[in-house]
Amino acid sequence: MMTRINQLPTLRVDPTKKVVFDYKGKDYVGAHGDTVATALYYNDVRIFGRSLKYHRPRGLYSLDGECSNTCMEIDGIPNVRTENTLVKQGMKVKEQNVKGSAENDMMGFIDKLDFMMPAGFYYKTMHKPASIWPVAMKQIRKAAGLGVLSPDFEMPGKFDQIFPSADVVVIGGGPAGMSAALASADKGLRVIIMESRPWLGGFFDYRTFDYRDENYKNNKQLYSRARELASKVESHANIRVFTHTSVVGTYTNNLVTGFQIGKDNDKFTERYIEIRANAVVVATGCIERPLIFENNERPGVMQVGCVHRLARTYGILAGERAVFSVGHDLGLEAAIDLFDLGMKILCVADVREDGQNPHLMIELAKRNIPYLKGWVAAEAKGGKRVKGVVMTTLDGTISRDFDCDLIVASAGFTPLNGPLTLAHAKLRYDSHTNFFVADKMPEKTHAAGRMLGLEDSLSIEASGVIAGLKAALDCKLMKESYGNSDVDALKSEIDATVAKQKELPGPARGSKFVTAPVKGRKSFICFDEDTTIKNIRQAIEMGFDVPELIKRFTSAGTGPGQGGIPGHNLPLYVAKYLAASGAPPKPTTVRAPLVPTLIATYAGSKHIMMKRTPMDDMQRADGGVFRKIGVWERARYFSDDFSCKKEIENVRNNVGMLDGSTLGKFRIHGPDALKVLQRVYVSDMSKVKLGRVKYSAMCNDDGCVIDDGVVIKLAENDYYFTTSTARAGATIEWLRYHTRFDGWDFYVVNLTDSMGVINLSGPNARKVLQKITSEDVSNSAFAFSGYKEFMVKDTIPVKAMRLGFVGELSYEFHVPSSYMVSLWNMLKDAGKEFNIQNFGVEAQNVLRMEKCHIILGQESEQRTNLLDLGLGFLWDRTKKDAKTVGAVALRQAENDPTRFRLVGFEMENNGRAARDGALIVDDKVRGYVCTARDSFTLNKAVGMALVESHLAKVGTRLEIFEDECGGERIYGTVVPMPFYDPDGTRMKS
Amino acid sequence: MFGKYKPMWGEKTQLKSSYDAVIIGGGLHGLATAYYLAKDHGITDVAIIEKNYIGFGGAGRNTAIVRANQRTQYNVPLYKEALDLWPILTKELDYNLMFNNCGNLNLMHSEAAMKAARMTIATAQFHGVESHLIDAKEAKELVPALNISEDITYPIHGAMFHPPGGIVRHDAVVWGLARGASKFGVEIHQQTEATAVNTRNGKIVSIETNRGTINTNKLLISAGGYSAALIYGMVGIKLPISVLTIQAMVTQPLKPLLDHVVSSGAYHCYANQTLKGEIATGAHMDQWPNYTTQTTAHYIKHQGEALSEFMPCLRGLRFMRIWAGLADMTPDMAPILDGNDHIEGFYFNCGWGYFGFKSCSASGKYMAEFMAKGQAPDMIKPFNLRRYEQHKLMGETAELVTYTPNN
Amino acid sequence: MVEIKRYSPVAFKVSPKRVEVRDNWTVVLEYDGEGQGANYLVDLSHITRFDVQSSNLDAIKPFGVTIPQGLCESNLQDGLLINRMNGIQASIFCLSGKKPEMPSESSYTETTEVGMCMAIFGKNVFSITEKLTSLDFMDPAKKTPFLYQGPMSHIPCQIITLSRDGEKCGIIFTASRGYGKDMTHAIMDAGAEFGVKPAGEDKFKSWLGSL
Amino acid sequence: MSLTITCPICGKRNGYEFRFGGEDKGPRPDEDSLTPQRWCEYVHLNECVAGVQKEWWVHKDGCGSWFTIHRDTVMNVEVAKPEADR
Repeated sequence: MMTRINQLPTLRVDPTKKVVFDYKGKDYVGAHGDTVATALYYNDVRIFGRSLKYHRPRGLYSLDGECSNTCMEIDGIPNVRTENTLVKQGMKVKEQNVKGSAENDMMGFIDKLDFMMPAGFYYKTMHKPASIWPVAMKQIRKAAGLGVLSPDFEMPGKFDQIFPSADVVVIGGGPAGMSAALASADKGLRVIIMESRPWLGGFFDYRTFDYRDENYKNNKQLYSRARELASKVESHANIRVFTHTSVVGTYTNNLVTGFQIGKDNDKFTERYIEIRANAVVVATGCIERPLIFENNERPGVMQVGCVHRLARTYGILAGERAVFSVGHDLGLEAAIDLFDLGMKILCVADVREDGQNPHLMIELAKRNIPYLKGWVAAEAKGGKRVKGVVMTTLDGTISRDFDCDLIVASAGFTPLNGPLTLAHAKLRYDSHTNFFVADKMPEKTHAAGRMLGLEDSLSIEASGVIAGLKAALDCKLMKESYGNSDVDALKSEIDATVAKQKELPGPARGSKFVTAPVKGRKSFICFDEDTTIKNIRQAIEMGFDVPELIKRFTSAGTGPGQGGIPGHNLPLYVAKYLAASGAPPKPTTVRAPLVPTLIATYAGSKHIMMKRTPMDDMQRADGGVFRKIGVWERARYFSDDFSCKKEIENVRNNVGMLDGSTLGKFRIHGPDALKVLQRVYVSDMSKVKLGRVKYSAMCNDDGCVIDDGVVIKLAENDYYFTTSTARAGATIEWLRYHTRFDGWDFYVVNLTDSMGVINLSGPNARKVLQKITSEDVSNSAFAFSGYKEFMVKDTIPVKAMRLGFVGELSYEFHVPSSYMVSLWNMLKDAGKEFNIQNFGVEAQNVLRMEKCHIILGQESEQRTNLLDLGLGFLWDRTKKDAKTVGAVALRQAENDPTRFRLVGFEMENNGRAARDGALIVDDKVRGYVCTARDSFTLNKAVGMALVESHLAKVGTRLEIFEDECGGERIYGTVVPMPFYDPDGTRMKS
Repeated sequence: MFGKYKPMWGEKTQLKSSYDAVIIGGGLHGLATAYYLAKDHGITDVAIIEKNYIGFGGAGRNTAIVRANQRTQYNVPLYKEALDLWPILTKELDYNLMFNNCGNLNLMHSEAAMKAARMTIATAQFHGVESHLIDAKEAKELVPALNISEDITYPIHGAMFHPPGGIVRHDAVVWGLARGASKFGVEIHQQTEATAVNTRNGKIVSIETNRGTINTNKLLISAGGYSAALIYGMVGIKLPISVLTIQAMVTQPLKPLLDHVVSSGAYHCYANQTLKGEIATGAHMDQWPNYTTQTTAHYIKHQGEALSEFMPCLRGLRFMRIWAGLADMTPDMAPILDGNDHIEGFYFNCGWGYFGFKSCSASGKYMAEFMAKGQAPDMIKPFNLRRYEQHKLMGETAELVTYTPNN
Repeated sequence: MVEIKRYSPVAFKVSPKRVEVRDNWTVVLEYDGEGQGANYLVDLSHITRFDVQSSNLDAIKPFGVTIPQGLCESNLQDGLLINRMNGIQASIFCLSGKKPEMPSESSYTETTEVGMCMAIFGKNVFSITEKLTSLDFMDPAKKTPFLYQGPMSHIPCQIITLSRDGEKCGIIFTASRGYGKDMTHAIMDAGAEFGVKPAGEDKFKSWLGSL
Repeated sequence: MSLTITCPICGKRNGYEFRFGGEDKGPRPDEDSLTPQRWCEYVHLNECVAGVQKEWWVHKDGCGSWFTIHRDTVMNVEVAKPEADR
C-alpha cells in the first residue's frame, strides 16, 4: 500500500473513510471518493489487464476511461471502466481477458508473434483448406472478447429514466460550462448542466496554478475559483445540476441524452436522461493526445492529467522517478507541481521549439529540473512495467537513457468534439491549434472553453459567458413568451463580452504531430485493438487510404474506448504518411454512445403497457389462458386443452359467451358522414337501414382487404360501426387520410374502450336473453342482421345485434364498459340452467372456420384482395363517384386468372387436418392452408386455403406439403363452403 | 510470410472514355455484378463508378447476417443460392469471408406467428433449405440467454431455426469482390460521381461523371439506398421505393455468449455475436424516407428495452457504437431487378430493403447474366418492376399494410 | 340476483375508508392513510365526460360555459373543465362529480367510458411526469389550465395541467380505459420515490377548490 | 437525428408522436380512364427526393390531425415552407 498525501486542499477523497472491497478474492482498502482504479493503484496494483490481441500488460494511462485496458469485472458486470467507477464497500472486482492473472498471463507470449499478424491478416489466412476455418473460428471466438457474461446473469440495481425539458443544456461542468450556465440562467432561462465527473470543476479542479480575476486582483488558485463557480451554479434557482452524468448522444433539434450514476442517497443505480432543449452549450474541454513511441502503453507510461490528478485529487504519487515527454504547458505545470509534492523529475522533454509559458520555464529552472527542448521519448524500457526510457532528439541523432519508474507522456490536446459532431457539426483541421474544430456548428449550439483551443483561464470563462448568452438569445428568439423586449439588450451584451474577450489570449498554438524516430512495431496508435503505426502503414499500402476505411480494416478505434486514444492520432498519422497528396487530416466518424452505456440504463424503467377488457379479472378467475394479442390481453382458451373441444361443443349444443370487447367501435356523424363511409367501405352505404346491421369491408388502394365489420345507422348521417381489433387504433387516421383533400364536414369518436362486447352464441342464446329483458327478442321481432337498443333492468343501456360469426343463433351486446361485469354476471346467472360457459378466441376461430367466415390476416395476407376471398358480393361497383378506396385496383384485377382464390377443403380418407401454413403444391407452390382443424362438429378435418385459381374448383384434389413431412404428401379435396349449416338455418332461426 | 503490401484493387488509373459496361455503385451488388460479368461472361472492360469509397453504403453498415428462409417460392431459391455461394466465393476469391454458419433463430411470439413460421418453413423445406419450427424450450437450449417466461411484452412461443444461415464478415466481401473483379481487369473508380445518363433513341449511350463522359451501351445502377433517387433523377423512372434509415449497434466485446443469430420481429430486434465478441444488434427503422445516416436516441433506447426483456443477461453489457444505413424498401419487401425494358441497355437492381447483404452474391451473378444476354434469367424474372401495376405484389411480407401503401 | 354495479378500470391496493354510491359507481371519498401534503393520485374515471364536435364550435356553449378559442387551451369554470382539442372538437370534464343531463344536440357524444381518468397533484407531480413523458409541462409559453394531447408512458393521453404552483401542482389526464391497470402501475412506480399515495375524491375536491 | 414536427394543433413535438403518410401526390385521381400505370404511380411510386419534399404526417399520439410539412430528407429536419408553396 502506498502513502497517501492526505492534506491537500484539492483532494476529492476522504482518507479517513475507509472503503473495503474485494479484488480477486482478497480484501483491499480504499478511501471514500476513490475510483476503483485509484483504489487499486493505491494498493500497488500496476497491471490492470491484458490487451486484446497481444496480451500485453496494461495499466493506468488517462484516468478517464479512454481505453479498455483498465476495464474489469465488477460485481459480475463485465467491462466496467474502473477509472470512472467509484469504489464501494463490498464491491467485488476481477481482472479480465487473462489466462492466469494480469500480472502473469500465460498468453503473454503472443506479443512476440506480432509479425504473423499484420493488418487484415485474418482475411488472408485460415481458409485454405476450407475445413480449417471452422476450427480456427472457434479459437478466434475464444481468444476474442474481453469480459464474461453468464446467460443467467441478473443485473442488480434499479434503473430509471427521466425526460426533463430545458431551455439550455450545458454539456461539461468545467469553468466554461459553469460560466455559460450562469450566464443563461441569469437571463431567466431554465438551464441543465451535465458533468461526467462526480463534481463540477473540470480542469480547474485539481490545479493550484494562479487564478487572477479580470481586475488582476484577488489572487487565488484555480481550484478555489472552480469551487466558487460551482457553489454559484449549485445554488442558482434556474439551474439543475446533473453530476456523474455522461452525455452519450446529441442530436438535431437539440436533443441531448446521457446517463447519471446514482450517488449514495439516490434511488437509482443509473438513470437514462433525455433532454429536449432549445439551445445547447458544449464545453467538454480536451483530453490528451497520446504520444506515440515504442511501448508507449507499458504500465508506468501515463498522461499528464492522469499523474497530476492522481496526486492532487486522490493524494497518490504515481511514481518516484519520472521522466516527462510532453508538448504543452500543462505538462510543464504538472512537472513543477509534482516536484513540489515530492516526485523526483529526471527530465522534462518538450517537442515544442517555442511558445512555452516563460513563467513556467522560470519555475522549472528554479527547481533545477533538466529541460530538453526538441526531445521526445523513443522507447519505454521494462517488461511488465516501466524501468527506464530512451529519450532522443526529434531527428533521432542523439539519445539518452534514463532509469525511471514513470514516463509522463503527452503529445498535445484533442478537443472532445463528440457532442458537436454527433449533432452534425462539420469538422475542419485547424493547423494553429492542431485541432479538429467545428466548421459549421449545429443549429442553436455553441462551443466554449478549451475545446476552442483556449488555455487562458479568463478567456475560457469569457467564452463560456458568451456561449451562455448566445444560447439565451436563441431561446428568446424562439419563444415569444420570454418577451422579445430584452433581445436587443442581450445582443449588445454579447457584443460587449466578445469585444472584451478579444483582449484576452486567444487559442494557443498546438504542438505539431511528432512520432519518435522508430519503426513502430510496438508503437501503439490504438490500445484497445493493439493497432500499431506499422499496421496503419500496411493498410495504407494496400489501398485503404481514408482513415474511416483504415479504421475498418485495422479495427483501430473500434474498441470500448470509443476512439478516445486513436481518434486524433490516426487521421494525423495518415495525413502525415500521405503528405504527398497534400490533403488535410480527415477525422474518423464519432458515434453514439460517446461512452459505453449499459443496456439496463437504456432500458430505464420501461413499463409493459397492455390493454385489458372490463372482463379481464373475471375471465382469469374462470380459468382463462391469456395471450397478448396486439395491444390487448385476451383470453384465448378456457382450459389446457388447446383444441377447445368442450368450449366448441358447448356453443354448438348449448350456449357460450365470448368477450369481444377488443373490437374497434366508432361513432361517425356530421353532414358528410355518409360520404366518408362510401369512400372507405366497398359496399353502398346509402343502403344501410335503420334497425339493421350491415356487414362490409374496407380495402386499401391495392384492393386488398384491410378491415371488416358492421355498420349501424343511428340517424341520418349518424352511424355506429365496428372494426377488427387490430384496426381499431388506425381507423380514424384511415378515414381522415382518405378524405384529406375533400374538406368534408364529419366527426368521428373512437368508442372502442367505452363499450364492452359480449357475444352470446348457441341454440339457447335466445332463452338466456329472454330471462334478462322484457324486450321482444323473438325471431320475428329481432331477426338475423337486426339491431335493437334497450335497457336491461332499466339501468344498463344495451346495443344489441343479431350476428352469426360462429354460425349459431348469436347476439352481440355492446354495453358501457363499467356495466359489462354486471351484465355478464346476469347472463351467466340466467344461463346457468343451460350450462352457459365461457369460450375463448381459439374456440371462436374453429367455430367460424367451420362456417367459413374469414378472419383477416388468417384467410388473407398483404396481397389478398376482396375478390380473392370471395367477398366480391360486398363491392358495389356502381358508386364510381365515391372514389372508393380499392375500387380501381379491384376493377383492374378482377379478370386476372392468375390470382389466388379462397377455397374450402376436407382431408381425404378421413385424415387429420393439415397444419395451418402447410403448402398446396405440385412441382411448385400453388397456395397454402390458412386455417384447418379436426372438426368435432363435422367429425372430419376441414379447412380453408388460398390456392391458384385453377385449383379452386370443387372436387379438385389438393396436394399438401407440410413442414417436416419428409417428402410425404397428404391430400385434401376442394369442397363447397361453408362446411357447417350451409343454409344458415341455425344462425337465422 | 505475407509478401509485399500492394494495393488490393489495382493502382488508381485514369478514367477511360468508353467501357463495354458501366456500373454505378461500388457496393456489394455492383462489385458482385462486375465480378461475374468478368468471370462468367468474359466482359472485363467494366468500370465501377463509386461516389465515395467502395463499401461506403449498406455494404459496411449491415449486421452481416445471411440466411435463405424467405417467405415465397420466388425468393427462397435466390437466397439459397446466395447462401451456398459464400464458401465458393471464399475459395474463388482466395479471401477469407469468415462465413460463420452458426444458424439463425427467428423467435415467434404468438400462435399466429407460429403458423406464419410454419408456412415459411414448409416453403424452405420444399425448396431444400433446412429450417425447423422449434418450441420455446428448444430455443432456450440453443440460446440459453433467452427469457422464455410469460411476463414479458412478447412471450416467446417458439422459433424458426435455420441452421445453414449465419454471419459473414461484410467488409471482407467488399474487399474480396473488389480484388477479385480487379484481377480480371475491372476498373474501380472511387470518388467518382455519376451526374447524368444520356440516351439516344431509347438506348443508353453514355454517362456523365465529375471526371468526364463515359460512353457505354450497358449501364447498371445498383447504388443501394441511393438507387431510386438516381434512377428517377437521371433516367426518369419512378420506383415504388421508400428509402428508410435503419440502425444497428454493437456492445463491448465479450467472450462467447451467443452461438446463433437471434431475431425477433415483434421486438424489432436481431442480435448476433461477432467473431470479435461484440453483440451486434439491429433495430427497426424510422418509417419515413431519409437519406440520413444519423442515428436516433429513440432506437438505441428501444433496443435496450427490447434486449432487457428477451435476453435479460445482456442488461449487464454496454452499447459501444450505433450506426445507420439506408434501406430501400418496396411495398412487398422484395427487390426490383429489371432492365433492357424501359430503356435499352439500362439495368437496375434495387429495392433490397434490409436484405441487400445476404443476397448480393446471387443477385450479382444473375444481373451479370441479364446484362450479358439482354434477357432476364428465369431466376430473377419475377422481380420486374411491372408487377406493381399488375397488382401482383410478391408476398414477402404477410402484414396487412396500413395507411399508405408505401409505409 | 346480480347486483348492478359500475366498475372503474383503476384499482388501488389500499383499502377505502369512506365510499359513496353514485349512479351505480362506488366512489371512494377517502382511502386509508391519506394524510396531508403528500403527492396524491385520484381515480376520476367515474366523472362524466363529453366529446363535442362541430364545424361551428364557437357557437356552442356547453352547459353555459365558453369553449376556449385558442388551440389546446382549457377553461375551468364552475367545476366544468373544457379543453379545445382542435378547430372543431372539445372535451368536457364534469369535475364536480355530478352527472349533468346529456345535451340533446347530436354534436355531443358521452365519452365517460372511453378513458380512465386520474388526477395527480402535489409538489413533485412534474418530477413524476418527467419520468414518463417528454412533454414540457413547465413550458413558459403555456398558461394554466392547458391541454396536452400526447404520450405518457407511451400511451396517447389528454393531459390538462391545472396548476404549476408549488404544493398545488397538478394535472388531470385520460387515456384509453383498457390501460387503466398498467397506467396506474406506471404512475405508482414512477411516483414511489416521491411517496405518491392513492387518495379519494374528497382530496381531489379540496385541491380543486384551492385553485 | 431527432426529428421534431410542428403539428398545426399541438405545436412542435417529438417526431415519434407522428406517423408518416407519404409524399404529397395530390388528390385521388378520377377513376374514369385511369390506366394501371397512372394508378400505380399514384399509389406506389415515389420521387424519393434527396432534399426538401412536401409530405403528409398524422399526429397519431396527439390530436390525430393530418397535415403536410416540408422536410429535408438528407438531414431529416423539418424546414420552413418554400416561398412558392406559401
